[in-house]
Amino acid sequence: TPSNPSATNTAAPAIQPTSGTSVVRLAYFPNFTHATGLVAVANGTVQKAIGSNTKLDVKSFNAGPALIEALLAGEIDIGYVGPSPAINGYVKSKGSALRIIAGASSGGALFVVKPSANIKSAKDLAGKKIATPQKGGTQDIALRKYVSQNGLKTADEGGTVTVLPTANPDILTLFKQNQLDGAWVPEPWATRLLQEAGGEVFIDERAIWPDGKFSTTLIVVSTKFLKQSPDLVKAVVKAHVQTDKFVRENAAEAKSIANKEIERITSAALPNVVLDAAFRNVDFSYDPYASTVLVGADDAFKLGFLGDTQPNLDNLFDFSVLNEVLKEQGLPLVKAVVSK
Amino acid sequence: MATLAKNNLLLRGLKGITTTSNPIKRETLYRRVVFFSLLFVGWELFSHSGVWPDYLFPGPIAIAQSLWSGLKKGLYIYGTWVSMLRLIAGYVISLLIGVPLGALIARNKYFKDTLGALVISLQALPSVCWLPLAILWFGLNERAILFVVVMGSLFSIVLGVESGINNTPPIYVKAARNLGTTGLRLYTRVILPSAFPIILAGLKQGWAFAWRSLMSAELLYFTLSLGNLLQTGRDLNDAAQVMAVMTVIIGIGLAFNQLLFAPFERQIANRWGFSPSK
Amino acid sequence: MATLAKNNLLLRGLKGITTTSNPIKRETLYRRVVFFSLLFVGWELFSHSGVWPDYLFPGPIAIAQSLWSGLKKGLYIYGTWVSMLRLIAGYVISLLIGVPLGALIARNKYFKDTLGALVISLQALPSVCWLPLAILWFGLNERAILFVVVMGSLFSIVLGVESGINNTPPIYVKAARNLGTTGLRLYTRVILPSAFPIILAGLKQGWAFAWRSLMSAELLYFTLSLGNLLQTGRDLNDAAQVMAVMTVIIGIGLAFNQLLFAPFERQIANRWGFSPSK
Amino acid sequence: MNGDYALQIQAASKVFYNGGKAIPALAPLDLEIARGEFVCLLGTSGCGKSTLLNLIAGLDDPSSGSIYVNGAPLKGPGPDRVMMFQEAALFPWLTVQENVEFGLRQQNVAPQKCSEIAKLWLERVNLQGFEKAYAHQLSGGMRQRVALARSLTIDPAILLMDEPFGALDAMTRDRLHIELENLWLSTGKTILFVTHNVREAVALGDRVLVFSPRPGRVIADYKINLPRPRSLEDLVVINKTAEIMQTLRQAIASSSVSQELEWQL
Amino acid sequence: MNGDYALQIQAASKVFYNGGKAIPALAPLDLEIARGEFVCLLGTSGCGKSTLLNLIAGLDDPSSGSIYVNGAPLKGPGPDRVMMFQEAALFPWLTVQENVEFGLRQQNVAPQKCSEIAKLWLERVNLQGFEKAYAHQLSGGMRQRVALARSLTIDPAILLMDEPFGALDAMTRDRLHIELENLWLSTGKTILFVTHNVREAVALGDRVLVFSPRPGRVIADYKINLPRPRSLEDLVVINKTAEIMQTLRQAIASSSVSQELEWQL
Ligand SMILES: Nc1ncnc2c1ncn2[C@@H]1O[C@H](COP(=O)(O)OP(=O)(O)OP(=O)(O)O)[C@@H](O)[C@H]1O
Ligand SMILES: Nc1ncnc2c1ncn2[C@@H]1O[C@H](COP(=O)(O)OP(=O)(O)OP(=O)(O)O)[C@@H](O)[C@H]1O
Ligand SMILES: [Mg+2]
Ligand SMILES: [Mg+2]
Repeated sequence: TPSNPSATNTAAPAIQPTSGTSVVRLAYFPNFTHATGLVAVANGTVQKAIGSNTKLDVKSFNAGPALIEALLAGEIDIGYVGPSPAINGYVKSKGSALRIIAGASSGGALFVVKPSANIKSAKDLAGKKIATPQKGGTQDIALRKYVSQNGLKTADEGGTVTVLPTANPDILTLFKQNQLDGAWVPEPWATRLLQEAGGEVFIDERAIWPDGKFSTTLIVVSTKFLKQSPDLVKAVVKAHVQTDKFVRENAAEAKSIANKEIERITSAALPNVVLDAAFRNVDFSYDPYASTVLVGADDAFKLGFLGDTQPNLDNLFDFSVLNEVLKEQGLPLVKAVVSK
Repeated sequence: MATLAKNNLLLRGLKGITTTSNPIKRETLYRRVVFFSLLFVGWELFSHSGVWPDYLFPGPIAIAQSLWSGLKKGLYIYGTWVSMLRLIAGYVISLLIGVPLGALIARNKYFKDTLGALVISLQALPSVCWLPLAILWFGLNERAILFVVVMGSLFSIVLGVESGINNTPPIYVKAARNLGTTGLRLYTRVILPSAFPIILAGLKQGWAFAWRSLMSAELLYFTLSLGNLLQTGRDLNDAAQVMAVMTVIIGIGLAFNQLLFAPFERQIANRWGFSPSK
Repeated sequence: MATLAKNNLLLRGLKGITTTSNPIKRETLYRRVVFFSLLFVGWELFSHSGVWPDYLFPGPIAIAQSLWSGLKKGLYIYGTWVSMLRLIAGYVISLLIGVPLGALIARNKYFKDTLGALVISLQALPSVCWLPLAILWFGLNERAILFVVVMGSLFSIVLGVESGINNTPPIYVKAARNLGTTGLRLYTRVILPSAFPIILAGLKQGWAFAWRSLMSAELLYFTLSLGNLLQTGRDLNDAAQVMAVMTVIIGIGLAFNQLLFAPFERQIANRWGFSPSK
Repeated sequence: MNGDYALQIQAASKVFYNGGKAIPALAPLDLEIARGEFVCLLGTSGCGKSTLLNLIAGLDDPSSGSIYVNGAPLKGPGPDRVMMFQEAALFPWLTVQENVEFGLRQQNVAPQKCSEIAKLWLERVNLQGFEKAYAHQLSGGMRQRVALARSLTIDPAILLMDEPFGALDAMTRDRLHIELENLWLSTGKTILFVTHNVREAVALGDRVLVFSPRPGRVIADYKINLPRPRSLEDLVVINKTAEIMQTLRQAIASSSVSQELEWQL
Repeated sequence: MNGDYALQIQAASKVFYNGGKAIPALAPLDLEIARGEFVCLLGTSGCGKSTLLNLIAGLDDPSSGSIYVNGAPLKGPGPDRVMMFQEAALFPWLTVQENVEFGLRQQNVAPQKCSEIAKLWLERVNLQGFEKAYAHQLSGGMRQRVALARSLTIDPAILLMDEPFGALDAMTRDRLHIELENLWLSTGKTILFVTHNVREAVALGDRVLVFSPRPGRVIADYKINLPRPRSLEDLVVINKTAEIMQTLRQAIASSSVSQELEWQL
């Protein structure tokens, strides 16, 4: 009965702290797109990988910017975070503060509409009110790009599609009150809109990316930590890759472990119906889908969300550790992508 | 005869005790019970009326259920405990800094012209402005949370103390200096006591804003606390949980008001002779 | 002789004008300039010292650049304009509700025992508690934002008015009733004017908290406004933008203090004879 | 009740509570004051004079007993009974002029008229030139004079004056005695006048009431039938004064006894 | 400066500003007061008596001129010169007992001792039983007596008393006159005593200063060489009183002129 990944893994060698570093400060969200991280910590995989001499200090955050803020302030070494906060942190520190070293999940964003709004094709969006969770956020950019690709304009640009950035919980309320025609939101909100507010799927975002894969959660590491303690970084990545496998192979169990962790941290678990449905819309992978990260950054910049000058993302990714681990495990390597 | 006199003394003694140690008059209590009962019943009925869906506007019973299930799991008790400790620590720090600072600003024109002008503007800054600085200066720990709480309540206290002192009738200061009071004692023995009725209002404001800031500060990172329970409730769009936390905050507010501020207010009314004239 | 007397009169007249219409004394101005210059220079130097990375703790120059680029794009001017309108509208509504409510609570024991007990607790509720209710009650529009602003500042004003009135020396009320003042006039002609010095402190607090709530309320949905500029700055980890918005808030706070509150404070000091004794 | 009396006080008493301790300020008191009478009240410090005036003004409720004004039971304060407080109680947010106008404004008198009447009274109390001053800019005696002007402007039927000339020098006081007497003679107001100056009481009053030490009771009621105008220096005034002083002395002598009493109540 | 004098005042004046208008309260004033002198100040209402006492107490700065205390230039307030204010100025947050103890506590006298001294003085002003009362629970005269006790407990070398007995009845006043005179005789304090009661001034003072109306100047300086103890009823006292009244009357007569003056300054 292989239940515990730490029991199944192949004798992870304990790492002796090299240069005085005896603590790894890891951060994630109590959110199931971060399930790999949640499970890796809950099962003790990470602790085992870094060895008993090294302390694992885990902090949970509510949102990407706060996590990145803590990382920039030197309070976090490794974090699970979405692509756009990661890019922001990289750009703000002029490429000095962090590196993306692996992926964690993909997918998990849906464009949900009200049946009564009669949105059958892109043209039907004209005159409609569509919500996104945050101006300049991943879904916001996706929506704006989708609108302009289909020959429409947003109200901001003088067009007919009203894009209404507002917080996820408020989107649900407004949806229930029929004040919105649609919303492009991440999980589990998409599922809640479907289940609780009678929405229907207009677009699963996976459908508009090549291979249906696009980066949702990444692992970032502070450059300082990467330089000082590459062994510890490697240990964590190793634990991550192991757990990634476990999550994909034992979906049901991973789901329940992740949900217990979410409950432990936030005091509220997701209802099983929501969890099950939402889980189906997310894919877990150690692959960061680097090219989609860059496309997202490019879109953001074109829409005016990343400053006045095209950011230089040359050193955003550092997959050397990941590939080292993958090689050891005999898994396919990920390709480093160079930004255009 | 002697016994009678003694009895009378005893009776008077008891009367003295009841007036001072039973601070809420029965009348007041009665009024409160009636008021809050009516409020709750009306609210419960309304929540079922269907004007607003009850998952968005739950009634007291739904809120109580949410509260009860949280209590059973120990969430609210532990979360309240954690938050209360932070609140009290932050509030006390604010007091320790705010009272002298307010006194300085009120009595020293250099401070008034410089710091004084800043205070009202700094007070206007939302807690979220202090979060990044808190992490930077203190790291991800309790001190950062306390810092944000202090930033939220400090300026209210400073402003209250300043206004209290500015409104001190100068005759008291004159009388005291004339009786030989100087330096620090002028503050501790005269200016602050004389300004106390107004300062108290500032302290009440500070208390309220310590709460507000605490709720933001606890979002720095997840720990079981009222701030996180509130945020979770909001993140899940769980109106009953949001309102359950609100209830806890309101309950603690009422209790502290009753235990901390109301006795002082009664004392002031007694000493100064303030009383709502008929 | 007549000319001389006339000149004297003129001189005195001018003196009168200068004392009233030139509210900031040169000395004060000088002190402020020195204080803030030192503050800025120290800060700028520190931000380059490398103790904290400059992208987390930018100096005044970086902040000014961010502000300037935002100004050029019109972001700050338009955002400030939108936010100011909301702030003023919300504040005025709070005043219109808060002043009578505070007066009622202070003077009527039924209200005091019931509503009065609620106010300090409601004041402790963070704006985020009001956001869901605002959407529910008003939908996504300006009224929802105003509601949150009002909820943020109302209770400060109520508390200030209540405390002002509670601290009114009863002799003034007696004197007025005795001279035939009754009903509403007792409030408008006696109680409120007499409580005004303390009420003003409550109004200042209310002003500060109207700001704080506005910054939360503007996150209800995205419109170009200071609240959103602040949030965007935070979402993008753009410390310079966060601080630029802080600067705007502080600047507006200083200006309003100078234009709105300081003249009243001077007037009160003149009339009541409050003055920092030497 | 008899409408001929401006005031009828029936067994009115007042007990204050200081913590749990009862402090009887006024013993049950019966008193009838005819319309147009000028009554002076004398008594030791703390004997309840101000308390009585407060009750009559309707600013405080008696602990027992009742009070009738012109035959009707007293219902709260009203501009027919104006009190001039022992402390001046000027409104600090109003100028001297505005303070004096205050009562008239409350009665919706035209602003022009208010200002005229106020000016007139400010002249009578010799404060011209201080119209725009605030209370804190006045001396103690000046404040008292403003308070005097403020209560006289509204021309009440009953005037309750609590040591109105206490802070004034002899000359100013003389002048105001004359003003007050003239006012009373020409308008027939009922005046209750508390003073510590026995000669002043004799010189001004139709009737002088002497109070016992706390709790106050009327222990002597003198009719003063001397011709007017009287001067403080008149021999008859001085003699009457001596007689009343005697009563007061005796009252004080027994005061220690009455102070014991309070602890039993 | 000459250390024999308790107080030397050289060309001290005080001008207040009311908006733009200058109000001269004290004309430049020269005055020398010997150690142990009992000086009474008389003058019309608003002539600057309280202002002068404030300057001497160090609570306000003269607009010009200087003041020396025991030969040394005056530097702010100090417990060697205690002022008893015209308004009682009791601290509302303290009980009567605590108010009276206040000055002693400031001088770090042992609490036990403070309490004893306070009790003693409260008895002397006849307020035993009110130790635990607050100011608002006292009558006007009682407040004044508490203020008196409060300033006397700290045993200052110079006592500045601003109408200390203004709100007291004749009997209480008599008793306190005797107390004050005994205190003065036994301790040799220097006392400046403002009053509107000319007979009181004559009965108590070694010296009586008469002030002109505002701006105040000393227009008469009487030495009172009558034997002590004096009574208010002594014929010599009454005669001296009449003489001084005459001066005051004349001063008032010219007051309208001086009031014109102010507008020119
Ligand atoms: N609010 C109060 N609470 C308690 N006791 C009070 C209150 N007001 C007055 N007293 C007491 O009532 C008594 C009478 O006071 P009142 O002011 O009537 O005296 P009075 O005759 O006017 O004296 P004075 O001549 O000194 O003004 C005093 O002993 C005083 O202590
Ligand atoms: N703070 C002030 N601002 C302006 N004018 C003032 C101030 N204080 C006192 N005055 C003026 O100074 C003059 C003298 O006042 P002061 O109080 O010394 O008089 P006084 O002799 O004590 O009179 P009284 O016998 O009435 O107490 C008055 O005309 C008064 O108006
Ligand atoms: Mg009295
Ligand atoms: Mg005076």
